[in-house]
Amino acid sequence: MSRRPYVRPMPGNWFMKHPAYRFYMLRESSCVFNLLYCINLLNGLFKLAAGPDAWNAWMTMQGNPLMVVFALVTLGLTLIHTITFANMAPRVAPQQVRKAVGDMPIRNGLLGGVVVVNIVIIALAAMGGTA
Amino acid sequence: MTDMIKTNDRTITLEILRYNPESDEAPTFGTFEIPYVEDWSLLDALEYIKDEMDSSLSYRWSCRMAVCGSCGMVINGKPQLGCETFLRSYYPEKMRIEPLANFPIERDLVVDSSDFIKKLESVKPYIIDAVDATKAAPKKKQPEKTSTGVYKQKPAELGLYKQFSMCINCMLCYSACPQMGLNPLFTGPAALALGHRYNLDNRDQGADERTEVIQDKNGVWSCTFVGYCSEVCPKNVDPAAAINQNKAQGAQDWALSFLMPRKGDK
Amino acid sequence: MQVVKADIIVVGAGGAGLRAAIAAAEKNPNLDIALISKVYPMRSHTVAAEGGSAGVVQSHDSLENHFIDTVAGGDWLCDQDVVDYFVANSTEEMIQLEHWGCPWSRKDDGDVNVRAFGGMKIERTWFAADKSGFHMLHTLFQTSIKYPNIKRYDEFYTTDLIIEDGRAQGVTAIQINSGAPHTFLGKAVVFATGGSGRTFRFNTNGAIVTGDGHAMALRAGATLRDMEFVQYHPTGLPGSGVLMTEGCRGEGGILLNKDGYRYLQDYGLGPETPVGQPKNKHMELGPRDKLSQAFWQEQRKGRTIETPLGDAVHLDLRHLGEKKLMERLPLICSLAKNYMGVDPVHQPVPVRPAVHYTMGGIRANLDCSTSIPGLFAVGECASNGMHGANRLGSNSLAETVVFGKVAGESAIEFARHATQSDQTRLLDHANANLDRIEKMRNANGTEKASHIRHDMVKTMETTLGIYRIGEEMQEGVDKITELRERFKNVKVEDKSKVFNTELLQAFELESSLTVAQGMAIGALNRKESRGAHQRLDGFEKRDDENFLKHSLITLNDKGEATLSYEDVNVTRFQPAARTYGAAAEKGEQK
Amino acid sequence: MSKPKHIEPLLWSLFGAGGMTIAFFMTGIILSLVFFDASTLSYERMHAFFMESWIGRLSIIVALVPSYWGCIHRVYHGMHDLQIHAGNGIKVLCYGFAMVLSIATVVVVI
Repeated sequence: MSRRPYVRPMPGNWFMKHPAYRFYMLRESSCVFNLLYCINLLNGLFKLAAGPDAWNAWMTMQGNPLMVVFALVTLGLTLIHTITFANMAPRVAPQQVRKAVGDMPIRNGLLGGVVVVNIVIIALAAMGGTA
Repeated sequence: MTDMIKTNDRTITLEILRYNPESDEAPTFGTFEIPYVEDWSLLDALEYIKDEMDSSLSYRWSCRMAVCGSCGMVINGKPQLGCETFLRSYYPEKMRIEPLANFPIERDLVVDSSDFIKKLESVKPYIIDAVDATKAAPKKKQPEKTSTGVYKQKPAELGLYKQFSMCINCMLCYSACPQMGLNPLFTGPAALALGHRYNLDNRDQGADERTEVIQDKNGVWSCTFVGYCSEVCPKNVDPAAAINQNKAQGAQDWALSFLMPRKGDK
Repeated sequence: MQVVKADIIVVGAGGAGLRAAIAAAEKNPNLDIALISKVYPMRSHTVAAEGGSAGVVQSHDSLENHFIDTVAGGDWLCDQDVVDYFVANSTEEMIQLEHWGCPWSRKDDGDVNVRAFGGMKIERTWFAADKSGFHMLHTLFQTSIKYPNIKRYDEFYTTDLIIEDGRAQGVTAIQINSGAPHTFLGKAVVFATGGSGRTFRFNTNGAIVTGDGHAMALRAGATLRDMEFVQYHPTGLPGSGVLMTEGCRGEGGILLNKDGYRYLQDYGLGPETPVGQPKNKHMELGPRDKLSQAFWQEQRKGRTIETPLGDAVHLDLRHLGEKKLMERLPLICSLAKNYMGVDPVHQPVPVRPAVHYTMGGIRANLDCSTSIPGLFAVGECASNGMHGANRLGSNSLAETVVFGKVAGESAIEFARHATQSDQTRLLDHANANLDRIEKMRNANGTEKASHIRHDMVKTMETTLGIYRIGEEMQEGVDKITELRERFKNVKVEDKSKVFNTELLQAFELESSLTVAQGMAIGALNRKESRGAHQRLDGFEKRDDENFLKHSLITLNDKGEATLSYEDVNVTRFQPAARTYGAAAEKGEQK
Repeated sequence: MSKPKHIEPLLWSLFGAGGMTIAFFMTGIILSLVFFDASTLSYERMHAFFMESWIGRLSIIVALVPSYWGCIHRVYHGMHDLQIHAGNGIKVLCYGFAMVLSIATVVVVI
């Protein structure tokens, strides 16, 4: 048999080889930051349950410059996640729905909802200051 | 071909991954400097090399109009059809041409696509009508026939699956999919999209028979929605959508099988 | 050498080959069918057909209409029994394809839609947007997967037939990926190997359309028929030859010369029809031969448009509007953009005639049998007399399935009665064929095959064009004979086994040269003008008295092509003047 | 429908829900915590909402629980991308961790 098909190995750093893959890994990396941030929030809940001192200490920690940097990085990745999530959502929707509604309305509807909900969250949070 | 070359001395450099299993241990790049002709597609350039410079160069091609799906190759890192890639898009930069990724290289730009064909066949890509459907009672009603004798299919019903019927089996999406490289058992974008095409056809009753392959671990669940498959698709088939619609369907069916356990146990 | 045994062997897995295999598999699920193709089935050139496939379906249409259009379109060189069978069975095949899942374009009520096509009196062309061949081929390929007794041998290049006891009983082939020689033994062989448009330089055909089947059949003693009739499609893109479907004109596209004038009205196709209101068998909906000839005349008068890629006329689709173009002709739009940089929505598309189809082929009967018992031929490689001297658009896709089914069933029927000859003798034959493969691989002459090919395609283009002259055709015959001599001294540089495409190209060139010679000899000796064969040297008229005849090419003992003629089967439709446009209407009123 | 032989559909559903909750809630939460301090997000107000009101407690569970699963699902698949072919042990560890976080969240607000 003269055949000797050559199988190229998948390079360990395949995700660095192409912009599409780099962006994919960036998108996926958001989960690590979001997970850590969620654990931070869970910790905050425990502190909230523990009493005012613990809560205030946790709140002070949130203002720590390192923590702010971490929060902002998480925020950036969350935005990337949010936009890609909205872009992909119509393509996960059942084909019947997708054809009836159209990709852009699904995507924009989702993004619109995201904006409204987040404004409500910030508004609710801010109400303590004005009250 | 040669008589198309205008009298000027502009040239373009092509680096082509070469591999002859009978003499080479591993693939290496070969460099060809060829006349630059503005109208030439990459296929024209490869034909020039084969006819005038190195007759041993191997690659697949036929229709030169982006419909037969033979000439998929990786050009400067991107999976593309050689016939609709033009030298003018790269000139004066050089072009780097490799065989499709995630396939064994048979020789030069020719890859071994037998595994791809097996996967294509595995999704039962044909109409399974009420008579043929053996696994479960059909969920859909067989459409009525028109006076012509064909099954009624309104434009909207045709539109439902049409996009997924456009696949030319060029395998660019397999080259674009990193999960394909990470898990060679993955059924892959084109084959799954083809299965989806039949599932969405109102004449078909075979969705249950395709479930085993489509909902397998190596079926849609091996996909992480990188999405590059749809980006490189020359026919806008959007296999990523086909796959992820099936994940949603699979999740729904999974939940239903708990709520109504008997339904699945025919 | 590996030996594969099957009951029937189908060579070629395009529309016709796949349909034959499916028909055979359905007819007898216990018989083994070996389906051999030099490419994966979905790469076959059926894939490139755009416009559609004919089948009478409207209530105001009739089989008789389709029959008349086809026979008149073929300039009466059609076998009328074959055409009768064809028109009576094509609709059924279109419906069968629909049941197999072919996504035919639909009307709002869910019934299939049909479009107008050149030379057809009433709309009867079933279409799947402008990818009809693509969808038909993929439907057939995917359906074929259903049948376990169809065993495919993809990427096997068939080199020769095995004839024993005067019957076709197998083929020899090279497995392309390993270079390993294979012998396929069966009781019947179906050739569905496609056309030979690649013998010409400027053509709409894929690389694989090299006439392999024609040449193999001829070498094995079969007869080729009507090879001089080569169809020029009037609308190919300059340079590449990429096809702009006749569906463009069926939908209402118009052809303009450099003055923006619809020149077709000057060539017996008028009167001018209003833009956007195409009228069957008028103007742009005339047959392909007439339209290509009109281009040639315009070019001679200096009224074509000069482009960097040669003279052209404009195919104007702008008035159809973006919506209709995207719905009906999406492929055309993307092809024009990619290959010409022209957007049909906003600009007219430069087009010119390009070689498209070989009407002639392996002489076959209504049941697809050939002059060699056990060998059946179907599709573009065959000449069962369907297309006569000029094929109507959308008749060939239908032909692949109508006669594909016939071929498959005929072969099964033949195989049922046939017994295989003594195997050692068959293998002796096979070994002789395999020697030929090794001889070709080791060919160490001085001629470069690619250069012979370049010379061949140029010769064919200049001497056997849309209009032909005796002297030039003689030159063509001489030149092709000379090239065949040169080929004997060819060099195949690549001696390797795996995917040796240089070796395959050498075989293909050998086939093309054989076919080219048949075309040239047939043309030179047909001293009349009929359909796609038009002469300018004193034979401008059709001559039914002397040439209402099929030309036949066979090889003699020395391997030289010899020419003879046979009568045409004319049943009820006697030859008459072939007219289109107003003249045809006048004729009908009479 | 034939019964799936793996629970990937369930995990994927949770992942999808997590993707959704992160998109819908996380930006607002992060921004609030970056810009407001304890004077705005006072212990009393936060405790009253998240620990006492039904709506507050429910919204915490809705926002956080799917997010854990979504993130951990992607971490697990991300290992595959990095060609760390984790066995079943790691898989159990990953999703077990998500389970622990989920239970902790429910426990703390109830």
